[in-house]
Amino acid sequence: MNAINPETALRTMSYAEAIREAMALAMEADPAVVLMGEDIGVYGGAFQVTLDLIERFGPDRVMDTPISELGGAGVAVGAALTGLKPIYEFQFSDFAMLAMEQIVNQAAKLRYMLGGEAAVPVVFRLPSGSGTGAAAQHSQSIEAWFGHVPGLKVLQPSTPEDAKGMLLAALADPDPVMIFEHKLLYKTRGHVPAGRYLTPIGKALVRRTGTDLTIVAGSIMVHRALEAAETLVAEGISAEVIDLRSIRPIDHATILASVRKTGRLMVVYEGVKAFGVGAEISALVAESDAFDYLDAPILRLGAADAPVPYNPDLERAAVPQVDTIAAGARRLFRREV
Amino acid sequence: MNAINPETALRTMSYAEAIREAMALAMEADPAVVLMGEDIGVYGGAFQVTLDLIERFGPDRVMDTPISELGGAGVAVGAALTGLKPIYEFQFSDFAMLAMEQIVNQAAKLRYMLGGEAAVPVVFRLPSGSGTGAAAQHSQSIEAWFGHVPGLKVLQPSTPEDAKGMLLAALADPDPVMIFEHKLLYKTRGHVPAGRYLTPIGKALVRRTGTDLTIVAGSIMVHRALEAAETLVAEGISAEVIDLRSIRPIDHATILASVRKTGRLMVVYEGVKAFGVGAEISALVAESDAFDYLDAPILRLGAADAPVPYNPDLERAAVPQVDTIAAGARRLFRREV
Amino acid sequence: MAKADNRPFALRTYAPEKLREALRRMYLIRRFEEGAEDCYMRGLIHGTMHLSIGQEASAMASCMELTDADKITSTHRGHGHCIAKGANVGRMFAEFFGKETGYCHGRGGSMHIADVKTGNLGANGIVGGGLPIAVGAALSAKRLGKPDVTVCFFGDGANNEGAFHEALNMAAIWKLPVVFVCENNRYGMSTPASYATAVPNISDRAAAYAMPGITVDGNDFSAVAEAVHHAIRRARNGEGPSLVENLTYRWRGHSKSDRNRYRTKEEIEEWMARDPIARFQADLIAHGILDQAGADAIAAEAVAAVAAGVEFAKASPAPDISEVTRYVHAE
Amino acid sequence: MAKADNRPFALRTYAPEKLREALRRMYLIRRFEEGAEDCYMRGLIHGTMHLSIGQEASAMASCMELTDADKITSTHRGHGHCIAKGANVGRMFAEFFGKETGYCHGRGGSMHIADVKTGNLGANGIVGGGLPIAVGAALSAKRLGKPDVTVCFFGDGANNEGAFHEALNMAAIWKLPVVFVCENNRYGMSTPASYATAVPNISDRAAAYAMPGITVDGNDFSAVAEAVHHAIRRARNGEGPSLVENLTYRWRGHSKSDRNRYRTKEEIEEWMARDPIARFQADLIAHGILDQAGADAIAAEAVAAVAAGVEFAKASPAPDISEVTRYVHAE
Ligand SMILES: Cc1ncc(C[n+]2csc(CCOP(=O)(O)OP(=O)(O)O)c2C)c(N)n1
Ligand SMILES: Cc1ncc(C[n+]2csc(CCOP(=O)(O)OP(=O)(O)O)c2C)c(N)n1
Ligand SMILES: [Mg+2]
Ligand SMILES: [Mg+2]
Repeated sequence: MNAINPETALRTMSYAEAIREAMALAMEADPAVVLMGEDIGVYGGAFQVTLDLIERFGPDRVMDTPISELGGAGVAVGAALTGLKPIYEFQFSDFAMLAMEQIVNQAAKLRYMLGGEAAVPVVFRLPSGSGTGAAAQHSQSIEAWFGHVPGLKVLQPSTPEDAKGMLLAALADPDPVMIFEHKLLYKTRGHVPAGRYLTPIGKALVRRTGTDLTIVAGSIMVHRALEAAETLVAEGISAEVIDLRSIRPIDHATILASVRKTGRLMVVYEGVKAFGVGAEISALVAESDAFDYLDAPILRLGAADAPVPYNPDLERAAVPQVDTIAAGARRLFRREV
Repeated sequence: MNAINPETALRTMSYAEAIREAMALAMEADPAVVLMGEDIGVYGGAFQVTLDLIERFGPDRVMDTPISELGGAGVAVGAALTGLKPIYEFQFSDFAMLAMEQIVNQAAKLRYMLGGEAAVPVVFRLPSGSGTGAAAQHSQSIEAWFGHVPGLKVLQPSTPEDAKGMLLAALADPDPVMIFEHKLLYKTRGHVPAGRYLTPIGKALVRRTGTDLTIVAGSIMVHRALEAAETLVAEGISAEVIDLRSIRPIDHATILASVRKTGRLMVVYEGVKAFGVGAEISALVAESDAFDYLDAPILRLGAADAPVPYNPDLERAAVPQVDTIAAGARRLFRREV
Repeated sequence: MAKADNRPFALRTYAPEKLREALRRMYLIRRFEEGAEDCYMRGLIHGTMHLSIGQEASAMASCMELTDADKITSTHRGHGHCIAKGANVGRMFAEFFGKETGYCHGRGGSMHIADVKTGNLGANGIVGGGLPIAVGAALSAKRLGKPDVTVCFFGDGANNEGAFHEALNMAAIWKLPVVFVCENNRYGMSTPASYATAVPNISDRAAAYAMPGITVDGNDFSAVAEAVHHAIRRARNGEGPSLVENLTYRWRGHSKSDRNRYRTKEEIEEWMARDPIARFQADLIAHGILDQAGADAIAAEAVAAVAAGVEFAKASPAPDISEVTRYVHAE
Repeated sequence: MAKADNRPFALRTYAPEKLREALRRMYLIRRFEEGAEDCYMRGLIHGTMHLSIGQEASAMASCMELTDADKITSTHRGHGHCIAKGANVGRMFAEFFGKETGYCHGRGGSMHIADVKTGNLGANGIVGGGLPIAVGAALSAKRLGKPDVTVCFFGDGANNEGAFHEALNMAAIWKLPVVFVCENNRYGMSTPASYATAVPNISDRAAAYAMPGITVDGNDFSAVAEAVHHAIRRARNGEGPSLVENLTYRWRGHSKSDRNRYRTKEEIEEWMARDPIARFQADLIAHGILDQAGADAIAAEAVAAVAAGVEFAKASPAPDISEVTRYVHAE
């Protein structure tokens, strides 16, 4: 962050560094921004996202919390209600289950319950997803739950650029925002613009244009879908890949426009298939006029109906991979779903 | 329960009484069955479901728990793991948010994480839904979340008969089961067979046959859908109403068969529309061969995108009612969705 | 040497007007809740409500030294805290009636009533839900360099929630300016504190967080005021949190659906004989801060304010039905 | 009068074979974890693991009086508990290797390892997750009229979770046969207990649940055994739960990704000098329960068992990839 010339067109950094840069920028600009979470201080966070920030901003603004997720999230909510802008890191998104009360009953609802007389500008960061061999309690993808909760905004950046821009957008938002960060993305690198910029909340992004098939994917699945799309070219299938950067709100318009064009839809996500992100996208299309443009059933590729297994081969088999995505696309053309 | 002749064909009782009868039968038959929950003893439970059971079975089997939902649910999980069959009552389903950790990370996953070497035969009962003027933190319908959790079974009986049969089936099941009971149903009455019978888990039920439209609804929405179906008769619309008694597993076969017949589908539920039960049902149909039989988009009627409001008119407006269901059906025939 | 002042703490500490205002607010709480109960019986209010009648000293004496910049977090049994902190009963009734003029514009009702402008961050439908929020408010004050304290009300039942433990521990390790006020009315709904809580006094648990804990007669205005006074001073001095336990009693059932199967008529009557309002008023009269006529005037004023509040609420407009999703997000 | 027995508690209480078996298991824990670490370095094991090297006395001495019918709940740092309770290291390695012969048939891995048949209800990936589960197991024993006790292991970090509070309170009010064993290794991941916990000793919190609490040198086998012995007797007598805090230290980092930025080399070396195995072995030799040759044989046996365990694991079949959803539900 220090030695990089902001004029340079292609600043490359990792997803974790991009998030860190966003936090540092926000903390420099606004003394109300504080970081809270377990081991985010000298340890730098379980995934090293907050590394060295305690040295720069001190322990009053980079607060290690006890292992108390309900209380920690609740303190962040109370602080947000009264003038601070806390970014609370759940060490793993799985542990948000201990804080559902404060996230869902309090943060999401306070403005409404109080008739608009209060605001809870808190940001929750949630390292998420499988692929690390950490098994069932450290590998979940539970973002779909929060799509079901009015009052929240729910984001899932897939690139370093968006990771930074979405965190800054979340901080600029007057309401609670949850950001799901895939653990396997932390070390992936990409261009990240310098300075402060906001990635709009609630906007999907067409990452690849195509004519035959729409693939809606989020987070790490964007990359797998893009890779699968390349392999499909040789087979004459032109896939459009939409990055579902925001789960709540959802960008209907971008998805429906694409489906009207391609006539085929596949949704790829890492959460359990049933009641996941795919269900919502599928239903949005099935209840819209885009329904009339569909030439094939809507395919959902989500995780197997099981907790995330430890064995690495099982773990890989449990969630969509490049080959299963490509296979899914092929099925849509043979109409065997 | 005492004075009723088991031979009588039409035993009528309330939904709450039916649940109580199921618990009493199970407790008589199996000393391992214990009840746990807040104020379920002398108070009889917030909705009087456990009334007088402490007098019959004593405080060792009808255990008032401190106000400690995470711990209480966890104690039930640990007890289930080691020989008891606890029925844990959340006073309101909203409070299950305090216990998501034990429900989702522990109960649902233990058998799997332990490679089949352990079982958690716990039953969670969750009074649910709006309509009581209790506002945002006491009126939620969060059952869809648990549809997303492998390892759980998730039920929502709509009648006294099913409320009894499903609770007995849940107790007979070796794995964790969650039963969502709508608060407004507790006082509704209906026929309840005597003795022990099991309502199969995972089976939907066609409550009304029809030819033009399939309405899938659960819990209290079944009754509203049936009433709406009657009003539609005069308009020449013959609606089939399917009672979605089980959210996990879902009975694909019954739903798809109906849609193949009627060509139209509407899903009615009390949870927030987005990422709710309707999304899953819609997606199941849209990814199946029944897709080819659809003559109209799939309509979802769920709750407004807001916490449940206090004002009674707003509260009523926030969730599907008989008139909005009927209007939804009409829209499906005009194709204006 | 000056003559020792043997008057109760509150009487020797607060100005007469302030004491009379405290009495007025206690009457206002009582009459407000009776009024709400009456409206409920007459079908004007739906849902449920949790009345704090009998607990007025705890609410009022805990708020004596709070400014509008100081915060409170309240509970499902929060009308008393709300009025003690300075809310307007008309807007409270309007909220109960579900009106747009209510504190929550009809969206919250009794269980979510708040008045952020007077520092009341809100009642809470979740037992224990306010505990971490209060700690967060105290954190804000400390980080933003403000002298504000937060008083966190909670019940005996709430003390068995994990949130209690996590909140008190964090408040202690960060030495935050928060006062935990436990209103121990002997029951969490139907469950006796003596059954549900492993220790005799909830203040015994303060030691687990290395903070001072004290149990006082919660129906003795001055005893509560004194305990909270010391706790607030500690908080404002940067010495950290304290736990004050007010032993009190609710005269009414837990909520409107309570069939009272868990306590005896005798017990209720015994506690009604320890009316905190009558006791405080008698003290004020005994020490010449008030005469009977003055007391009667204060009581009458409360009656009038409540009546006017009900009228205001009745006359207020209901929310527009089309605005069911309004206030979910910033506009 | 008989001559006073001045030997440490454990040595005068347990039979020599039992003590030698304890030493054997402590060596087995150490060698097992070193072996696991080695396999991890060589890429044979994926994921992460939390090693308890340096904490062997706490695990073993806490399990001295447990039968297979007695239960333990363990933590993410659970290998020691598992071996102390009687698990087979071959099946443990097989689990780490993700094999079908592993304790969890390859589905669980290090963080979920369990051996229900020897009463180990499992490690737990959720800090504090095992606390209410242990109370539930104790409830089962009491309700089903069994004499079994449950030993609940947890860390200093876990003591700040709400689950700790709720679990200890319920165990206390119901007088359940459970022993809470806090392994205070001074850090929760990187966070010092002295920072995160408001009281100096975690056992200070026992008073908040009206249960006995004691802090002992967790690297002193006999001290742990004695404290747990009394707690278990209390539990079996129906007198309820206890809290035992074992002060100890992990020599390795928190997990495989720990870069050790939060503690000094000196501190680590200081604690390595207090090796609980060497200390226990020296005690056994000093009191004639073992000679050096016997000790060497035990140590060698552990090495051999670990080597055999690794071989078993390597040779075992992996789960069938098509069986990813197997074991979700009863078959
Ligand atoms: C988390 C949660 N659990 C349970 C309830 C239901 N409930 C509402 S008030 C109450 C009793 C609370 O007792 P206490 O804290 O002593 O307050 P009191 O009602 O006595 O003022 C209960 C169980 C709730 N609202 N929230
Ligand atoms: C609920 C929860 N929060 C956080 C974590 C991440 N985590 C795993 S172990 C650990 C530290 C636990 O400390 P302690 O209880 O002292 O056990 P130790 O690791 O020292 O043995 C943390 C923070 C977790 N697994 N679960
Ligand atoms: Mg109480
Ligand atoms: Mg530790």
